[in-house]
Amino acid sequence: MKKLINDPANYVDEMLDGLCAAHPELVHVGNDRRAIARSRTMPLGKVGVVSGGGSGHLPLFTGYVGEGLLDACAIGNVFEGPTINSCQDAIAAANGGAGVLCLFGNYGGDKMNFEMAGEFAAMEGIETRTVLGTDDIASAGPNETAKRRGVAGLIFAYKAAGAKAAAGGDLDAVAAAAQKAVDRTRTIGIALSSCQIPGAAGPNFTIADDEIEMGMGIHGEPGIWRKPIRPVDELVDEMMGLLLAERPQDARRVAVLVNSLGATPFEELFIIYRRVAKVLDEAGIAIGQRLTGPYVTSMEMGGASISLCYLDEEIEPLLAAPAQCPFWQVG
Amino acid sequence: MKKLINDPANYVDEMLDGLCAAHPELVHVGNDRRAIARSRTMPLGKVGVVSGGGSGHLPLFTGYVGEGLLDACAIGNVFEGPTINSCQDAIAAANGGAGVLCLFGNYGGDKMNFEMAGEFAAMEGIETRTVLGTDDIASAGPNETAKRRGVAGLIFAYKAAGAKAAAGGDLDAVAAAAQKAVDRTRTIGIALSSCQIPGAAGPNFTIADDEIEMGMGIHGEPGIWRKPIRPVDELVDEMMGLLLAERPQDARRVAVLVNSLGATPFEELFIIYRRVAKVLDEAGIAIGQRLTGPYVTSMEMGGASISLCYLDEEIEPLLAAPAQCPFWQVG
Amino acid sequence: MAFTAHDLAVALKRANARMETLTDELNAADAKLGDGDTGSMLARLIATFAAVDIEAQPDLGAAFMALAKAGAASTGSSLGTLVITAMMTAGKETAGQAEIGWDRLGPIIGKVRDAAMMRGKAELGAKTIIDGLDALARALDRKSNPEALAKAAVAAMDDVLAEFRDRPCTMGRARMFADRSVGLDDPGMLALAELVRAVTKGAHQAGPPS
Amino acid sequence: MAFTAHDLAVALKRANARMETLTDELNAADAKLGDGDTGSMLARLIATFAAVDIEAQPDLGAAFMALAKAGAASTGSSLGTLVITAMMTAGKETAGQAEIGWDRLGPIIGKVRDAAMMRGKAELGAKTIIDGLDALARALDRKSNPEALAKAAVAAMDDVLAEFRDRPCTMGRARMFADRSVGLDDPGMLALAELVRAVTKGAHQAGPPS
Ligand SMILES: Nc1ncnc2c1ncn2[C@@H]1O[C@H](COP(=O)(O)OP(=O)(O)O)[C@@H](O)[C@H]1O
Ligand SMILES: Nc1ncnc2c1ncn2[C@@H]1O[C@H](COP(=O)(O)OP(=O)(O)O)[C@@H](O)[C@H]1O
Ligand SMILES: [Mg+2]
Ligand SMILES: [Mg+2]
Ligand SMILES: [Mg+2]
Ligand SMILES: [Mg+2]
Repeated sequence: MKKLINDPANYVDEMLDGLCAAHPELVHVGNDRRAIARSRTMPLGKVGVVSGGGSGHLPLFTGYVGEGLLDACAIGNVFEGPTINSCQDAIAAANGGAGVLCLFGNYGGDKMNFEMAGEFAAMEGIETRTVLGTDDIASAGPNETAKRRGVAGLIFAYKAAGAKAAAGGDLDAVAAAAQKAVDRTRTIGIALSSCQIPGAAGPNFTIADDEIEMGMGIHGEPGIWRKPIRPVDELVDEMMGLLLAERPQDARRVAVLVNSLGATPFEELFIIYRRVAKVLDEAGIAIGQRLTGPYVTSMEMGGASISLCYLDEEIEPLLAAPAQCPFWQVG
Repeated sequence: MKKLINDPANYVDEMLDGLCAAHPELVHVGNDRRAIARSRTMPLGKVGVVSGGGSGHLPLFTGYVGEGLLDACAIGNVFEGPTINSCQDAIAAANGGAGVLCLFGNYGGDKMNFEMAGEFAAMEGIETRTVLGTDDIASAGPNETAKRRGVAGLIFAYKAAGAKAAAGGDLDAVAAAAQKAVDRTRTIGIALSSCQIPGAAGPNFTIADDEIEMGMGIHGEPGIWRKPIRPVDELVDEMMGLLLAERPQDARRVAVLVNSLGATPFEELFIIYRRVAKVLDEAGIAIGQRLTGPYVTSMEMGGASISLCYLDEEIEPLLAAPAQCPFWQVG
Repeated sequence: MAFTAHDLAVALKRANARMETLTDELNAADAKLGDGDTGSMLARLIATFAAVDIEAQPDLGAAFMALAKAGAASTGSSLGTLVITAMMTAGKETAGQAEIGWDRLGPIIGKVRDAAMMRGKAELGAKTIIDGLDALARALDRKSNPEALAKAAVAAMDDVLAEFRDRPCTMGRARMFADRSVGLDDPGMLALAELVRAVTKGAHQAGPPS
Repeated sequence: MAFTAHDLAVALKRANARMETLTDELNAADAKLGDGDTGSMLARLIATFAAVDIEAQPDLGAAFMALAKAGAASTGSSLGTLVITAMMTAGKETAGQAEIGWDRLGPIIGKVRDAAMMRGKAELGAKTIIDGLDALARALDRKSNPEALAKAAVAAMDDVLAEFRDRPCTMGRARMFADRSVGLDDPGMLALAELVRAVTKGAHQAGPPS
């Protein structure tokens, strides 16, 4: 797979340098240059919201650092969790004296490193809470949601937590908002083509020219089935069926994210969005917020995911509150 | 090439339906449903700014309809100019009684159809002007810039014209601002992999697994050379050399657009941006505005382009003026 | 014997059938220096024409205008727009007439050439479909026998392709690659030649359309 | 005769050399149900270890801690973090000691296993590297002859891979595909086994490291 890069060993550092150069509102923090924060200093008394994860998913994770979203973010090598140092750096940058929420995807390395960093933070008197993104319904059944992977829907939790923190919520309230957003968000993805980790000998997976995989993870982890490609309306209907099967009882309104995994163009996302809106309409569910674009990617992977965040009176205003980061502006 | 689509014959219509559904601030105008305008009615006395072109380039062209940008847009089949009817519909929607600027890329079909539509508009008492995007330096030499293709840099002209019109400029002033932005903008692109027109038997072009093409057009038109891929810093240096060789004498500041042609991920764009910023710094040119992302694409084509808009006291504030469309927010 | 809307419909049907194989050939020719869509676009446009019910149209001019209108709603590509311009021109030339003498074909194609030059801001010799139209108009001029017309048309197409093949193209997308266009057929001219062959070949086989 | 920082350095060099071919094997094993990076990550981590100058380190505990520190700055992957945890644990166990008797290897690996279980919130039997560490700790227990240790370690690795191959995995990324993991080696356990083989094979060839 061809890439416009230099030495793969410098991929992440050069990417972060470019991100900060292109968006001067973001700065490096810490000594290992693998944590990003807002260039304005952390407001005293505000709860910090941090995230972290492996590289290769831009705009996730670092791209969501901004007003009303994340205060800081730790970033690892491609598809590897951030190091303990980076997690510590991010937590320190987001410390305004009111505690820090660590909000990230349900992956082993990320969990271990944030946990260790949280232990160090505690020694320094910084209180932390952890909320894990677990929105990928393809990765485990509805009765073991705690096992699920975190994928594109994580950004709804960012938004909810960021808005709650901006509104002056305390650490418990911010964590509760994030957890509620996670609990009310479901995602399923479909993959068409693979990506390759810079420097790797080959692509992360192979898939036939006429095949797609339903439910594949954002690192190429296996999904539910692999079959010949079909008209996208049929695929959307199947995906929406799975998402709606798990809707909460009170589901009346949703926020929708139709997300490109990387190579899938806007044109196809809008064709998908059109069908998603139709299915929701038929199900009697109104759309409160609409996002269509590359929000959580796997480098050049081809495919798309659909996320639904079931809104209630608490979550909807949090998602609608003003926010501003390089890749997402609200209000 | 796999695509998440239905019947290729419905590709453009379904895409536009989805675009308008996902962005309710955009609406269809006209009878053939191939023109898009802002849902709020055209302000009386404001110069209209319209564009148009083939489908397959989102966010271009329709995605730039919005506050401080385009008032309306005509859209054709994939890689085909808009029909004369669509051009007429767009011009009619953008008519606030103060004339309409038609601002689009230098392509044969687009020119003929906008010209005919302009003739019809004149019969209805709507005055029009035409400004053509001609920023692709790979497509003709510096002494025949009028022959050049219009590519990603067109969006700087949108922004300048949109801001001038929003500020109350008359038709001549709006056209002059657009023309100046075009005259001061240069783009060069590099292609890694092809795209395929929905329903076509095969990809638009083929390129070897280790090859890239410098200067390729956004429809796969041939470029300057095809060679084995090299470290991206070397490629950026060569591209920047070509762009800077044509800088105006008064060039002190630029707006930069590092654009994905579709499949090239943000990570690589930032690695490119980093090097672009370094080259500009060494050339003593300051950066006044930074854009990095998929702004003008060719569906799933792999590759990137670099655009420089050489700023002056008139253009810089126009580019910095507030604007708001589905894919670009300023201020 | 004269040319009617029925003859036009038959010609369109033949052209439409020919597109089945011609589409990919033209796309490939356009992909060399252009955007690779000449064939797909033309296939769609001719299918649109073929679907217009002109058979029973008593006014030939109205038949051409109906084609122009349907075409204008279906594409805005350069070649497509020139073809639509051609239909409009032919429509004006034949307005109010139920049929025209075969000898009018040459002069009408000459008018089409002129209109296309105006619309495309193109000159003769730029190696485009316009040079093909010019050759066709000249070959048909002053001929009125359908078989002779067919023969002359095919010969003119062979000749004009050969004449231009090794010349550079200076209009359309390929204009930027004038040097590289040497040795290649222009996709628009090739399209015209192949469709003239298809339409007239049918004519030979089935005898001149009645 | 005892185990020193020099022996550790030699083992790391052998492991580092083995990664040249092992990287792709482990990536492929991880790609089946995971994200396909076990090999690349481990190659980078072990290269980082091998680049740390511990040869001359008089304190074995400090040597391990230096490795942990370098590793902690280089990866945050699950397996990487467990390996770093292992280095920290070994560092604590050997703090202030210039050398340890070979008989301490078994108990120290037992401590490493326990620490990794805590860190990874994993249980025995989940088919992860932890089951490999458990087998290794038990095999080395109460042995002090380097050759006997090497032999026992390799046999334990063969056995534990075979024992778990047809069992389901319930930790790590593959946990969602417990059924599908039956018949496949766990990438982390496979990595441990292959590296044990590589390190001890060197030991056989060159005689026990002095
Ligand atoms: N300005 C022009 N004048 C005359 N003929 C033209 C002009 N532009 C294009 N053509 C003809 O159209 C053909 C290209 O058609 P097509 O591929 O459909 O257009 P596009 O460039 O819009 O994709 C060329 O081969 C040429 O014969
Ligand atoms: N929580 C855990 N407890 C124990 N071992 C684990 C755990 N998570 C992962 N592993 C081990 O790590 C291996 C995967 O390593 P690696 O591919 O580097 O991690 P990642 O999943 O972060 O890409 C697994 O095969 C397993 O042996
Ligand atoms: Mg990983
Ligand atoms: Mg075209
Ligand atoms: Mg073409
Ligand atoms: Mg892995």
